Amino acid sequence: MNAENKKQAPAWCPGCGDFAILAALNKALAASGIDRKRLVLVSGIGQAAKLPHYTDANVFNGLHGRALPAATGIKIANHSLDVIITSGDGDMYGEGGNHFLHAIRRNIGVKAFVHNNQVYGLTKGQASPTSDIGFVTKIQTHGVVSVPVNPLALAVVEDCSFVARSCVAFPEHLEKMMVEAIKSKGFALLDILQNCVTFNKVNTFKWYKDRCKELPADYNPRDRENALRTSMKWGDEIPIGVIYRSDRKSFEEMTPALAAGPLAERYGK
Amino acid sequence: MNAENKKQAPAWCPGCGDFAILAALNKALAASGIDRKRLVLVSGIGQAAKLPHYTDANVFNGLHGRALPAATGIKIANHSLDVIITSGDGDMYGEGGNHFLHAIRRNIGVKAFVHNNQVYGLTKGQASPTSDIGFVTKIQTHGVVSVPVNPLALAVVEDCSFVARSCVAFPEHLEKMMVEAIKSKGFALLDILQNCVTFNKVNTFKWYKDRCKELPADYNPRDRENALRTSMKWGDEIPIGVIYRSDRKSFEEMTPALAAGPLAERYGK
Amino acid sequence: MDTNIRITGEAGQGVQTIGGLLADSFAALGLNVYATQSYMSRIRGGVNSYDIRISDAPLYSAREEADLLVALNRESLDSNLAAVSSAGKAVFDGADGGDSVVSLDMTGAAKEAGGSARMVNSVAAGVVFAALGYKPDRLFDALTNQFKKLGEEAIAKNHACVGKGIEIAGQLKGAVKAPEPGKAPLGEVVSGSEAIGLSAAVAGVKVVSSYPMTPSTGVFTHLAYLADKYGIVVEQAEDEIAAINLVCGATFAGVPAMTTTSGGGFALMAEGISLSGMLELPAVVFLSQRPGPATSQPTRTAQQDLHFAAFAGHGEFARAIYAPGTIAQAYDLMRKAFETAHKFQSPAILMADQFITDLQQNIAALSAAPNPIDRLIIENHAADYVRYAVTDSGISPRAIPGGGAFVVLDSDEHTPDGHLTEDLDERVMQQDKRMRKEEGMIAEVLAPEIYPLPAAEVFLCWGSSYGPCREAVDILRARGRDVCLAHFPQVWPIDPAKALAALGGRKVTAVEGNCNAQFALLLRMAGALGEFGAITRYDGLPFTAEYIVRRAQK
Amino acid sequence: MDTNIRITGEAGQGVQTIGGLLADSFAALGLNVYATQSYMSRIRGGVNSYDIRISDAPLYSAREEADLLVALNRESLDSNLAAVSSAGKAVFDGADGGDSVVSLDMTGAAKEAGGSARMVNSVAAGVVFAALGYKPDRLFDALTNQFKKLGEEAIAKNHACVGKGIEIAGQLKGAVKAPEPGKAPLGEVVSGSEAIGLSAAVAGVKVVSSYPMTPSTGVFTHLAYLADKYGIVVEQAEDEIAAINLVCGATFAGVPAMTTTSGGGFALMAEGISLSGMLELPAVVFLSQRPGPATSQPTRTAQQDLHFAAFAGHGEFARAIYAPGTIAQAYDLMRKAFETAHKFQSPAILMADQFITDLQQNIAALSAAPNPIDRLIIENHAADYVRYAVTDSGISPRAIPGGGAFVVLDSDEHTPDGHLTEDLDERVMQQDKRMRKEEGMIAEVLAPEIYPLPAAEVFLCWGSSYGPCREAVDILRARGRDVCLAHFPQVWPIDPAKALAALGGRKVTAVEGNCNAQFALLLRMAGALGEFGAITRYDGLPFTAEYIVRRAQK
Ligand SMILES: Cc1ncc(C[n+]2csc(CCOP(=O)(O)OP(=O)(O)O)c2C)c(N)n1
Ligand SMILES: Cc1ncc(C[n+]2csc(CCOP(=O)(O)OP(=O)(O)O)c2C)c(N)n1
Ligand code: SF4
Ligand code: SF4
Ligand SMILES: [Mg+2]
Ligand SMILES: [Mg+2]
Repeated sequence: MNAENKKQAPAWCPGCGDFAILAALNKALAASGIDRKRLVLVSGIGQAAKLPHYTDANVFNGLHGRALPAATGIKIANHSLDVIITSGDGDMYGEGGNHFLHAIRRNIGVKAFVHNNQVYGLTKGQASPTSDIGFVTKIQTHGVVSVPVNPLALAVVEDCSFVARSCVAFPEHLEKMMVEAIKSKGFALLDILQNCVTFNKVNTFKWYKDRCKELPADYNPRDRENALRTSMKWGDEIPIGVIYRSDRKSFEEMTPALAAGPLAERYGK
Repeated sequence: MNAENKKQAPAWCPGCGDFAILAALNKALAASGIDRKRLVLVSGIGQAAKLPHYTDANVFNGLHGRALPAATGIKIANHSLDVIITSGDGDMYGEGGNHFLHAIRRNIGVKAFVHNNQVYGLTKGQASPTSDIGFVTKIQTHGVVSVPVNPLALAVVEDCSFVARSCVAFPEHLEKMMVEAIKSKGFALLDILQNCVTFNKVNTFKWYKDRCKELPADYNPRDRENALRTSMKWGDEIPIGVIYRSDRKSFEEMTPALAAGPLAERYGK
Repeated sequence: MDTNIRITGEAGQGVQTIGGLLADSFAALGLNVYATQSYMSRIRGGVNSYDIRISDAPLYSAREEADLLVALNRESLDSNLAAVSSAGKAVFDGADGGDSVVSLDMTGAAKEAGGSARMVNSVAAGVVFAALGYKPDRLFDALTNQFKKLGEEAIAKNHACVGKGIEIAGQLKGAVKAPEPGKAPLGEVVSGSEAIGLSAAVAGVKVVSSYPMTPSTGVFTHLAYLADKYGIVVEQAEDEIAAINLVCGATFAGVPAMTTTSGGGFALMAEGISLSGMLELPAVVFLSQRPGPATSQPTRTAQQDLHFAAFAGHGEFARAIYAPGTIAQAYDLMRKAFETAHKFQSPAILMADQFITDLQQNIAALSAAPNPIDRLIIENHAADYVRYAVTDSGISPRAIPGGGAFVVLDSDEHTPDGHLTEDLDERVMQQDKRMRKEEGMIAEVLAPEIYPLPAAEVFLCWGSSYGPCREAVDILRARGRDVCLAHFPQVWPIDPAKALAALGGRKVTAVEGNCNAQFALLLRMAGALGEFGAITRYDGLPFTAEYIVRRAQK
Repeated sequence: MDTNIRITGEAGQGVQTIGGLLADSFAALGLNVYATQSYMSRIRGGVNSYDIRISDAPLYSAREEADLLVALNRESLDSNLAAVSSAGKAVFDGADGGDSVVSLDMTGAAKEAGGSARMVNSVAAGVVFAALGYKPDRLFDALTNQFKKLGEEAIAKNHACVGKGIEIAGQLKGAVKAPEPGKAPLGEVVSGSEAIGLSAAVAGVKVVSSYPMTPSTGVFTHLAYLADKYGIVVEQAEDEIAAINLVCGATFAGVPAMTTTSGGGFALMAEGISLSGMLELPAVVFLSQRPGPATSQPTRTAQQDLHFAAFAGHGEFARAIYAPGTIAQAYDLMRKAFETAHKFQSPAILMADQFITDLQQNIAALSAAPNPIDRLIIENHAADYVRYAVTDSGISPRAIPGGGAFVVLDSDEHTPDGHLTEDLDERVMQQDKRMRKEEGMIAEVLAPEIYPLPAAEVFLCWGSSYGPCREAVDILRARGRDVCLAHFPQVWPIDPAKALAALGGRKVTAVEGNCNAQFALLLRMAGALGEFGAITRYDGLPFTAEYIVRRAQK
């Protein structure tokens, strides 16, 4: 079976960073040796959330903001499946903010790839929780005044198993981060800076490309204090890479009812 | 008019830390010279959330988890009112977690006093988001496995205007923190460690009393990195005091429509 | 012959402990036990009460009057004294209960017997047994059972307290007429919550995710208690939205899953219910009602959420709602909800309320042997499998991920393969397909129960009003009124034919725990009812036979 | 005489720009303009279209056929060609549109005229004007107006493009029959969203809090646009739950406040709606419908959420729901929703849909002068003021915080002073008080409009179906059928008397944009309707007169 879905042509704008994420995902899945039949892509609603339709996988494209609890339920019911979320910044940090806060605590082995374009794409350009201060939209007519959410720092504070950032302007790095996230145990957050050519004229491809800098080779992601400091950086230089790793046990490991094997496969036996 | 509400006798258990919070609040309001008629106490649902009924104030006792948006609406409609939230840890960090995340970003001048007893009191003892790992309940029969929420660290990450912790075992400190919170500009978070004599037999009055230590006099709450480090401390020693201050502008200051005065008072004029 | 014993006191005084102890002991005596609770939304203080009604004949309702009142504090005594029956007795734990009250220092007696103040519970139970003239053997057994974990000494002390209670009962001994033991089938006392939780476990629920909310927490807690035995993952969610979406995810991946909640939490789930309709997932919701709107009376009972449950969620899709009238029926219908959800790949709701979840009765033992429902999942599906094949029944063969082909679900309108579509004809085909499932559900709707036989007048009821209505019908028929009841254990969807068969041409009085007679209105909407009268209750208390009779005779 | 012009292309090609430009120019010509949009849930690609129907007589519906089709790409041409009327013309931007299509290189023409590829919009508008045989003056004006911010050069280039369009139109000139200008009252083109937003601003809304959701975002955006002028705080909420609770808080503190949403977001607000019922706060919700369940068709239209809106939220409480049939009525009813919410201190919903919010017409100017509603707040209340005084009407004098006495609100059941109570009699008093407000609302329910006059057969409709139904009635009556319409601008609560007066004894056919004929069912629930037929539509498109006529003649 082919790794690309033949039926659906992406409904994204030409030039949208989502294409790069799709391409990187296909490569990362291949590199990770993932059996597509045992892969579930989970998403909410938004431009990013359409991704699962454009590749081959089992798909749960649910409600806006609710990818995390759905993915959690899937992973609990069958923890032998690979469960990856591909959804937007509004989806995961706005409508889905409470699940974000609590999924990390739970540390279930779901990998969340967040297409962070700092804007609400599908609903035509309102501010998202990650929009920079001053970002002007038809709703935020005088510009955003709220401090942006910093998902990475929040995740480090919550001792998230795997916390990384990448960017569509660095496709190989992006693929590598995906592979690392998939390899990691427990909950993984990969925040992906993604250009929206239509509604975000500030944080463009070039804007990201100019600012993103890979973490140095000797960076130690297990140093939490440093990770916290690193995750707080934003502006002229934006670090990309694996910012933090923790060796907490995963939900699956800590849940006695799962010890004998996947619930869905043992059912009735 | 008297500062204590005559009609309602608190429905709390004898020995509950909520009594100390009520007493401290009455003192802090007096010390702050607050006009009770211009004070609104906002709460969700829970044991803590009953507090507004036991003193004199305007009261908005709304839905479980929704104190923050209600308080936000009140403050927007009339920013000349003092708006204080008194609610529980489940209310503010569990059901209300998304509002918590975003209220801090918005920095509206609401003061949130969270009765953090690390348990769901009113519903008879399930784990709350702040319950320690290993805490056994009738639902978490093998003990809590999720990493507890650290509201203070999250607030520092989000550059919250005022972040403090106190504890019912230190009533004068508690009162002082309330006064400071009320005096501060923008959003204030005061997390109050509170014993629940009925459902939390681990984090008792003594447990808190033994561990809480006031921050040193030379502690600088404007040092964000240090504040972050301080807010991450939990265990044998738990710091209490004003952990972080930021000088961000408040929502009221940044919103043009509020410049001419409170909306509710200018209505139709 | 029946006797109603009421234990009352403030929260935290042990009202529940005494009540539970007595209920178990009476059941062991071979009495029919019917135990109900009334409590406030607080952990200490206030006035709570626990009624244990016992009889030599089956019981279906609580009684308003108490034949024996045991009050543990002054406020409870005062607020319950008027409810003591004419031949009844009131006992007060203390010195000066006042005229017509038997004042016994039960707390003092507990200490005298070498126990602690808390053991007043055992003293009180002894007093009750003495007053009813029952031998205390079964009470001793129950205590032995209850304290076996704490060891011999605790057992001995509690037994001594019972003895002391019997001793101080004095002139009260045998003063309250009591039914003859040994007439009821022996069986354990079980609550509505326990029956429902057990049924779900037996039916094979594997994932339970809820946010605590009275009065649904009992089922959630019981499932947590059963989790290890049945291999269930019970996960407290951060909120109700997470709970329902987690359940949707778990059913997609292939296991029966459910959530438990009450009105306010259910409101937060409305979008998720709509999702399970669209994705065609068998999400099961246990909805335990309390009065509304908003927080209202958290520990009280009501039947106010029927319209909301029938229409919750945007868009149009099929759902089934069951509403049990007895504990045994609750056990059966919990399973039925799982079966219907899986057969029609649609949300199913078991709708109960505070009254029936807290209700305790001794009934024929409920099977605890695992008996997982058929998930109706197709295995070994071919590579050209599509999730939403258009069929006559509207039911598409359901596969789960991990098999021979991709399983694709989308909350957007989709083509049969589950992928997003903007095609308007596909939309109509899928929407029609989904709606056809409702026709299938209607064909299988549970018929109403008519009791005892068709009559000129019908009390129309659903859910927990069954028992009180049934006793009211018995009373009114004994007085010569030609009345029966029609109880609907399933309230959605509606089969107008079945409803008309039960109600057509008769004088209908809806007996409902709400303001608007919601079920009667649903029947009228379905074209199955014209004019009707109503006996409603919405003060937070459950119906009683007396209440219905009083209102029916107005 | 009317002509329907359809501009079609993929998202991002400027279909909306051309459509808007033409609509404005036609309006300036004194034509009646009725413009509707059809678009997909994507930002680029797909097939979108913009219909501008023009006439010398008032218009009430879109038309299915196009008399002039302008297709900007191949896919759009292909999917719209069959819809060209027999005497109609199709224009394609490109070389080879095929037989029966006029192929014009409009993009090339734009460049030739010195403009950019984007200025194809102005070329296309020129072609349309030429085909219709209208003088281009008003089109020039509209362009001048549109580009005045960009300066003289932009204006000049666009004017040149229009000229080029007229030039290349060639044999197309005057080939499409068009209505005579100057017959319609001059007025600006306004959309449903703009009318609703303006009305709220004029009525004095001071706090607007929403989470974006198609098709409600237009109103939200227009309010943000008006915010500075009217002194409104427009705050994007983190989710819909925050939005409705923020609105509750703001109304408590004393200002009219509202939220805007669609089905899925409304589902998340259900608990908050119940809260506003309990706290007796005038929360106003603008609910713009799209098809369901779940995400379904985000950019399409439906009337599927009526049952849900009527019963959303747990418990029983009063609410009002208005559903406008025209843009002018939308303006009026938005205000009415605020007035009713404040008079009855209850939630009120303005229920529209994608069709009517995106609909654009030139109508008599809507007043933009601030005209704040009376909040009906008592001032200078005494120290013994209580918020929930029990009154005959159920309406208690409402004060806001900051005055002479405390204003206390509790979502638990409360005593008149707003404090939590466990007293069951107080509960009944307050619940009865709240329910009495529904009686008051019923007395004020807006009566249905009968058009043109009572007939043997009635098309029963509500909300946006009004216009298409009205044209269908005109067509059928012209063919001799004795039919009228009954349009209900208010759909909840229901006054059975008013409904019976309109429908009693007639043959009723419900015309509704849903599967179940939801409003007809509500009427039957209320005892105001027996048997009925139904013409339903739920493919995502709005009704048209043709659709209704076709179905009515089956
Ligand atoms: C409950 C609910 N509220 C709102 C919406 C409307 N909505 C759809 S996508 C979206 C935001 C999309 O932003 P983001 O998640 O950042 O994704 P992007 O389109 O930018 O990739 C919103 C608000 C919805 N579908 N459901
Ligand atoms: C939507 C909703 N879900 C659940 C509940 C039930 N509930 C009431 S209070 C509470 C938790 C209380 O815990 P916390 O906020 O920590 O307050 P505490 O009682 O410990 O002071 C819950 C789950 C509710 N009232 N509403
Ligand atoms: S709107 Fe933005 S995010 Fe959406 S497809 Fe276009 S470029 Fe991508
Ligand atoms: S249960 Fe706990 S939190 Fe609630 S009143 Fe009692 S001691 Fe306080
Ligand atoms: Mg985005
Ligand atoms: Mg708590």
